[in-house]
Amino acid sequence: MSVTGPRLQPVLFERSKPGRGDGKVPHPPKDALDRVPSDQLRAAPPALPELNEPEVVRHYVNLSQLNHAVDTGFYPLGSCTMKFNPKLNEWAARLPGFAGLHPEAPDEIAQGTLQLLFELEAMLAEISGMRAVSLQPAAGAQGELTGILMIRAYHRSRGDVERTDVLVPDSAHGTNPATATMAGFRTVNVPSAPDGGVDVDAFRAALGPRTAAVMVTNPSTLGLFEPRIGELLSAVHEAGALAYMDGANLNAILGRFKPGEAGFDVMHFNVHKTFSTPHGGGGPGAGPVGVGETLLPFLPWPRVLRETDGSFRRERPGERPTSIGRLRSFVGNTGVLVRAYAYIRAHGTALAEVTNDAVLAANYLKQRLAADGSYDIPFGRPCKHEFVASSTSLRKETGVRTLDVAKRLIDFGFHPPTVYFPLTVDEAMLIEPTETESLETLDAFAAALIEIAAEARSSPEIVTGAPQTAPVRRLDEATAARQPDLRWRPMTGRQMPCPD
Amino acid sequence: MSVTGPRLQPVLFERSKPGRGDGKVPHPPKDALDRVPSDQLRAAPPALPELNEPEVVRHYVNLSQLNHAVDTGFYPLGSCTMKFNPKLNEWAARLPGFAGLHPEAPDEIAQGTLQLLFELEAMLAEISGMRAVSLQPAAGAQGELTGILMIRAYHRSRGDVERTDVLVPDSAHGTNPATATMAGFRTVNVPSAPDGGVDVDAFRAALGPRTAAVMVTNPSTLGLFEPRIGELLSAVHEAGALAYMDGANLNAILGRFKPGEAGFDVMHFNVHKTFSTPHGGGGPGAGPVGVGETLLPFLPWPRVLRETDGSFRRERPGERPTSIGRLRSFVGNTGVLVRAYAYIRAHGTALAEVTNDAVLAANYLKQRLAADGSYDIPFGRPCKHEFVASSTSLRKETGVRTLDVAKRLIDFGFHPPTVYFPLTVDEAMLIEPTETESLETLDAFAAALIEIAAEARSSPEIVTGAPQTAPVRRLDEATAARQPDLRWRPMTGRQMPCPD
Amino acid sequence: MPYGPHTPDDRAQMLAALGISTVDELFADIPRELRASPLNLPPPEPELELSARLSGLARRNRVDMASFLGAGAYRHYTPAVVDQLLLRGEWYTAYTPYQPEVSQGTLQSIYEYESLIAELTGLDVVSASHYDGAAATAEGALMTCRATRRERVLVSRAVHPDYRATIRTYLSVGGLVVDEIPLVADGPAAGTTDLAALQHMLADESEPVAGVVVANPNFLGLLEPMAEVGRLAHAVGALFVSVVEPVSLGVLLPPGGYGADIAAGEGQPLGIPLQYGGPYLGLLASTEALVRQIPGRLVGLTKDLDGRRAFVMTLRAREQDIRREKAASNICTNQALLALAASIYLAAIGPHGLRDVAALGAAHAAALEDALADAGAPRLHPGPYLNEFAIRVPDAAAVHRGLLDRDVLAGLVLAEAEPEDPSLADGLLVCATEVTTKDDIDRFASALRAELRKTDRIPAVPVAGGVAS
Amino acid sequence: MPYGPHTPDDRAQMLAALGISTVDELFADIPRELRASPLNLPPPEPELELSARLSGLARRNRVDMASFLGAGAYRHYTPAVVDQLLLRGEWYTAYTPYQPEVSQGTLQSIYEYESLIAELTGLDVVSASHYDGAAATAEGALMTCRATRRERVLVSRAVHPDYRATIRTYLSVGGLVVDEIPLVADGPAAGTTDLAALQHMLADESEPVAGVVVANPNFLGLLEPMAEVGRLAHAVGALFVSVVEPVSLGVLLPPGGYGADIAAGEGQPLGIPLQYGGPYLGLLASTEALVRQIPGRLVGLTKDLDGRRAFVMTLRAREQDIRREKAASNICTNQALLALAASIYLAAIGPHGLRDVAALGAAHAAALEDALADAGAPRLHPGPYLNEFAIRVPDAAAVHRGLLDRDVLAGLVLAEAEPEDPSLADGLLVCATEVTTKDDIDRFASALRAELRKTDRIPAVPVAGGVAS
Ligand SMILES: Cc1ncc(COP(=O)(O)O)c(C=O)c1O
Ligand SMILES: Cc1ncc(COP(=O)(O)O)c(C=O)c1O
Repeated sequence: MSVTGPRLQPVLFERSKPGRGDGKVPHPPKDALDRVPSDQLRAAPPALPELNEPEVVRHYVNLSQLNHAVDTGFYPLGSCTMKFNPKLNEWAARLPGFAGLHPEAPDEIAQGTLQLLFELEAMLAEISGMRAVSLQPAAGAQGELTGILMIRAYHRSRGDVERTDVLVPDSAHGTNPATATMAGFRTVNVPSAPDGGVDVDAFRAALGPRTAAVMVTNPSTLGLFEPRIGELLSAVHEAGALAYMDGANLNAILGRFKPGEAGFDVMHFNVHKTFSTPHGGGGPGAGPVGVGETLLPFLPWPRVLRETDGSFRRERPGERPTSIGRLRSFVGNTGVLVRAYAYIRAHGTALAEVTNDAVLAANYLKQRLAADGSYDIPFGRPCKHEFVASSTSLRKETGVRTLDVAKRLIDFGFHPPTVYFPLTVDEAMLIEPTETESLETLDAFAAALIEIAAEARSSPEIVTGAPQTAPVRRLDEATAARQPDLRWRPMTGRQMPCPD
Repeated sequence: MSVTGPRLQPVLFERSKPGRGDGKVPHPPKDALDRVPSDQLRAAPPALPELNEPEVVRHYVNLSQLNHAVDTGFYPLGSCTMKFNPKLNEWAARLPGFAGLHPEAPDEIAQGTLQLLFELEAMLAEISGMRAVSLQPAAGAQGELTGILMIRAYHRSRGDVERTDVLVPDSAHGTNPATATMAGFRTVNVPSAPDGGVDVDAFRAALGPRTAAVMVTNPSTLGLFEPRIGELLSAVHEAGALAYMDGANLNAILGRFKPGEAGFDVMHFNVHKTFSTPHGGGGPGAGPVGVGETLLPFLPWPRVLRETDGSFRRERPGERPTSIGRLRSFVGNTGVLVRAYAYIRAHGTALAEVTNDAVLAANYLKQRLAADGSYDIPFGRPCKHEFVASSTSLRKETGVRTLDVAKRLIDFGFHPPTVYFPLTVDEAMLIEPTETESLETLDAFAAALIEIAAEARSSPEIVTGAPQTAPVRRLDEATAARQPDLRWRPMTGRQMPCPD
Repeated sequence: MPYGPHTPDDRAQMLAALGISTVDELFADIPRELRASPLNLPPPEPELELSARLSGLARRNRVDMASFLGAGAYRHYTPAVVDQLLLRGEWYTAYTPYQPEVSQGTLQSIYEYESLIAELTGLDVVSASHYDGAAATAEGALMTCRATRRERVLVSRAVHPDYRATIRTYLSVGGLVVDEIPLVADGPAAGTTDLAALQHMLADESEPVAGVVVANPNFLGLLEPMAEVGRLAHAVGALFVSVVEPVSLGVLLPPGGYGADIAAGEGQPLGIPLQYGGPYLGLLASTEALVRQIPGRLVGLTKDLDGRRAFVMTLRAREQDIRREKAASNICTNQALLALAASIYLAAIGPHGLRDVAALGAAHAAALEDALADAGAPRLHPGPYLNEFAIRVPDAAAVHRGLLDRDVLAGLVLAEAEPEDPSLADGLLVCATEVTTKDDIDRFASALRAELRKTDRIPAVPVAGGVAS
Repeated sequence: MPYGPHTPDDRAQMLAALGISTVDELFADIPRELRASPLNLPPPEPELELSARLSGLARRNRVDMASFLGAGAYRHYTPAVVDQLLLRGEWYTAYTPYQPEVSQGTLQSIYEYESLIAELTGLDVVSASHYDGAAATAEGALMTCRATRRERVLVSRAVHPDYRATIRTYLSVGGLVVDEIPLVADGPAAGTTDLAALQHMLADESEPVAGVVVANPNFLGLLEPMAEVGRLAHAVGALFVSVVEPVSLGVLLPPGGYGADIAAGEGQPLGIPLQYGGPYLGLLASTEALVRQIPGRLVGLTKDLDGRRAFVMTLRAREQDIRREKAASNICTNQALLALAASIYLAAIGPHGLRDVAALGAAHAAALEDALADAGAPRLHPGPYLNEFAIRVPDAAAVHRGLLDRDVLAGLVLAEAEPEDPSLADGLLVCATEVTTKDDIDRFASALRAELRKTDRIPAVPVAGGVAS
């Protein structure tokens, strides 16, 4: 295989040459390791690549340019809320006072960060209508696990140990059922009604004394607000179960709907979506969890508390025995939370306008596509922050699939939307423009999609052969999975020394 | 005209929309300008573009990707010493203590910067063998002006007012004669001998009682050390003139030749070349000037001085009446000098190895081309940090010119060398690899040049039609100069209200 | 709107296209009685003022002390190049590389990360990445249960207490059992995992063990007999999870070198700022045999239609977006940017640099040991360590507080971290790294001397003085 | 070698290709007797230690005071986006865009800079760029001589003293004459350029004037009668050079609006850090008629072979590398990166933002004036100003020093900057900008009150108190 084209790069190991790279740290004294038993020591340093700084820089600068990112163009990846990441926030997180603080620093020298976390908790509680918030979970999925574990602890605390089921509508995000499993529950899938909302009859049928919780992604992965949410919540609570709201799509309802006020018992936030902290090519994020009164005792520790003298402190180990414990080390992904705090304070009450603009942009884009008619729009009613389009008709007519449309968008300079997700819609494209994209961009994207449909009719091979302008063309994913090559050197092929 | 291709960008003004952009600074009170007479005020804000931060980011991120830079690839621009710019230095210059210091800050609160500048002066003096250094000049050309003004002041101080000429070898950098003119001198050009050194006879003939100074670029713009430098210096001094060394090419002689020791009276440094401070797409730089004993009294003010108690201070206005005065405001391009200081301390005594590696790389590359024979190598003797190649024979044979070769290098992923410079060599390419390029890169570049020569023979249209892979193809420079379009809106075309 | 582009005209144009007069109509589907009360938040804050607020908060933290605090998160020198490359928007404003054609930068960087950590751990399969060391270790423990179809995991008490708590949280729910292996109480091996107890626990056939989790260096800084632990685990068909600190792997034997099946740990020391606990980087690596059990992202090498080398996410049928309730884990967003930071760090510092970092830490720790012993605080355990160790200080919490006032952050008060272990009641856990200076050590030693003098805190049994190097 | 890639093997390979055994042979052309003595420099310093040294030096500077110091360099809030975009290596590790095909980023950014500054100044041709405000002003003065073929330039004494010194240096050498226009001594126009004197100087037909250089706001912060100056200059065929502060142009009439032929000034306030004086940005703009006289880089719009819009350096026959001794200036390396910074700043802050910055500075300055007058230090001049003004303080230098100890940087001691002007002997030049806070002003006022009380420094004539807003 060849690395072809001036843009692709050799891997770090190919750039290595023994003897290169120096000048970063002083050399240790010869006897530095004399106190360490020799049978604990490596014979030779690990076989890492040896490069000098100029090569490192070129490598990563050139690699970075192979990425499409929010900073380079429109990125309407549905469900992911690829909004702009303010540069102030990057600056703030790097302030030495924040970046250099050790997670076990005694509270008295950590007052700045503790105050920030305390205020952030309060603001998230206000935004969600929840009673209290834990900032510990490292991402949305961990927030979900936290929430479900609290629900479990709640039922147990009441001696209610027979609740083994978690109801999950089929329009829920994949992490919801995966979380239920991880927490030791059985997932019961609930189908959607034709309007995209939960099928209330099916829901009631599934609900019962074995139901521990229901997990509702709201707005759902279809971009739709759950219209019968009041009915569902009442039913859940009547059945003695608790209601979890997957709040990853909160960007759609800021200032319009507070889950806590509406009756949800627990929810998580995705600060890397709603509050604009960077997605980092796959992470990091942070997934704070908000709870109502019921689940308050079970929040993970340590929480951040304010003393009567106005100072802040972390909860001490064992201080709150009802806690479900910890999900990870230390307090949380503080560096991410600093960014979220900055974003929330930059907007303050104007967070409601963020939602207005995000929802307006999504509906406008949906309307532009609906008016054209090349793509199916399965749900006609107003969407929230995102909407589903589908290439079902286009495919029937031309053979061109959603995957092809997506790849062709790359040639137009756009990142494709999320495709084949949600799983419940055939040939789905989940399109989320966010509030930080200009009208010009929305128009250009709609025009591109419409032009691609025209191409599909006139010269489908252009679409199925796309992309042509990207650094690489379509990949052989099958071989990658069949014969995984997951590291630069050949796998050592060592076998597991135990039964599988 | 169209902005074609996904990589080219609209101009800022095309992205503007009234009403966009806010949130950076608070709004002033309504009466903020009430104390300012209304005839001093604009009726409306200037017609600057209105953008929001996301658009600003995309604009500049995408624009930046249209540049070839040292951080993206090899940049063998002769005479410019495009070496790697260490990232530590960028970090250092941004430390709040350095970046936030006001240029008129009283000395007692500026001790850190003053110490750095003082130490840097001392290190530059050591490197150059000069007696003292002024850090004031903002770039090499301003350093030259400083030097020539000091020479002028020196002659005047001796009542010697008849010296109107400055001798400049034809292999000198263009700034040398331009400086002489600017300083009110007549430039007398001195031809080179066949070996690339100065023609001593011609030099002696030009030298006389009217000679104020000679300006020698050493190594010259041909990349050659001036072999008869001792002879020249003696002649100059015998004639009562002073010797200026253009030290922009100091990278070639660190630890090998100290101009001050050899007898030069004055020189400038180009810290953006020798000491790795970034070239910034055209600047900034800094051009400190070193002097021997003779010119010491004339250095520009303010210098940085050390008091007996070890503290540092700036010279006070008028403290040294022999000074030629100032060349600019404040102390100098301190932010650039911080980077130079960091670079020099990172290397210390190893600066000599920088030169060894730079000169070795240049000679190796020259040898690779000489061995192939496709390009002429006008000067066979060892070069210093750079060398001249020429396409004269290639052009005769194939019609392909140096310009074409240069453009074709772009398709190979390299920045072209400096072309048609120095002016004294036909179809010149001035190639300077620097010490921070790997052997692999040098080999790949030599191979590319050789392959281009082969293409010139087999299919010259590929070469003359290059580049093909760059964001744009060759430009219409003639129209640009004939009908200058120098700003986004049409020129107002206002005429000069006075005789020309 | 600080970052929004829409002018009133833009909004009007969009509303017109939708045939509605206010954006409120788009929210008509929210049941009236469930609509939100007004947002009680502060007004929007312009950047000028917000930046001042943020600097003000940051300044309220004190990060300028002579610090000897490690305990799972370590101060290291990060070359300036790391953050400058990381700050490129192309990295941090992208997301999961679902579309490989426009994500080769991220994908190749992940593949390289996998390769680098594979070299460092001596294991073949590296997941990129997990939330932090604790969550990665818990995932590693879960892997042992899935792979062996057993339900009991043994965890050394010398694994970081937060990790043990996390393992309990992750495992307890599925009815899995977590038992702690005690530590040797005294003698030369005091403070390390009790191998005899481990052997005894493993022998219980009624509750077969899926995995054994031991850290090296352990929470107390001590080096563990890892090879022996591995042998004992494998002898009964259990898997061996090694919890590692990656900088130490510059000089210590890698997990693959002593038979570990899984390595887990905290990647923070590889160029990631302390930032009060995160975002950090959960390292998780395994043998090739466990490739289908490992949770999290995997990137593999493949080629494109034209035969160009290219990278792509692979073996995705383990992930939640495809398998939903049957996924290997619910992990979705991971710590990719931190994996990138670690890769850039390793590329910048190189294998010899990493060795030097580890060895300098050891050298500084040795000097620290000598200085503190001389000042009256000898080590608590006799066994070998790399760059972190516990010292015995009477009234440790009070002395620690006293030292704070003298601008010394004297490590971790062990009684607060491990309140149930009486042997640690007088302990401070202190560490040195390559950034520890002689001045810092001197300041600590002399401040400690002063603190100990303050009351009659000098231990009854005089310690051997004068051994300072 | 900290940044070099060559291994000993690489060097050996290169030497072998050259057929030599040591690199010394490549330096044989340096005459033996002229070879350098050994480099007496410190040893190479690893990044870890060097970074500590640099932080240590930076910390020795005090940049945390309540500062009222302007005098040609101004503290402003720079949105975070500016430096993060500037830190992209594609910008700062490139150089002069000689090869436009691979430099469109830099070229377009320069064209945009020209356009932005043209809007701000109301002039058509903008050179990108000059070293700083002083050098740009000197180049502007030289332009007037070239354009008019006259040899005398009049410079107001209320132009920044460093600029005046620089003009003297640049012009004196070619036998050009620089005369200073005195200031009005008292009355409502005190501290501004004396128009009567100017008229008188212009009238001297034996020494015809090429250009008149006046600053607005002037060095003392006062607003000048620019339109009148322009009329007087043009009446005798002289050109008018206006020295501007670019942020003020967010609210003040632009030079093009009052007939200036040339605008020059310091671009630092446009998002460039103070950094002890540089690198800054020399602004230089002119009418279209002077396009062939303007020194420095010009970028124009054109198209490529395929008709794509593109940018290129143009009118290069003014530059030294082509014209050598006949060039318009010797300038080569300029301040392109700072021009980029200024462009990003303007793009980020926008026209309304710039107006707000200027207006906030004015509002804060008004509050400062009132607070200082109340504390016993009234203004020195009665005329209008924007955001900088002089106050009268007995024993100004001593008070200034005393205030430093109270963490107040009380502007500039005018007697030190302008020792020859007795009217400024008791003056402090103070300024406020959008970053000046009410706290800062309160601190200054109360510290000043205390300082004045210390001795009997309170001026004999009591000042009008109680007018603070
Ligand atoms: C609706 C929804 N729920 C949950 C998640 C999981 O969050 P995270 O990726 O932060 O673990 C996501 C994000 O992918 C999501 O979009
Ligand atoms: C040999 C030589 N002399 C002088 C100069 C002028 O220096 P600067 O561009 O810093 O003004 C240069 C750089 O272009 C140069 O290469």
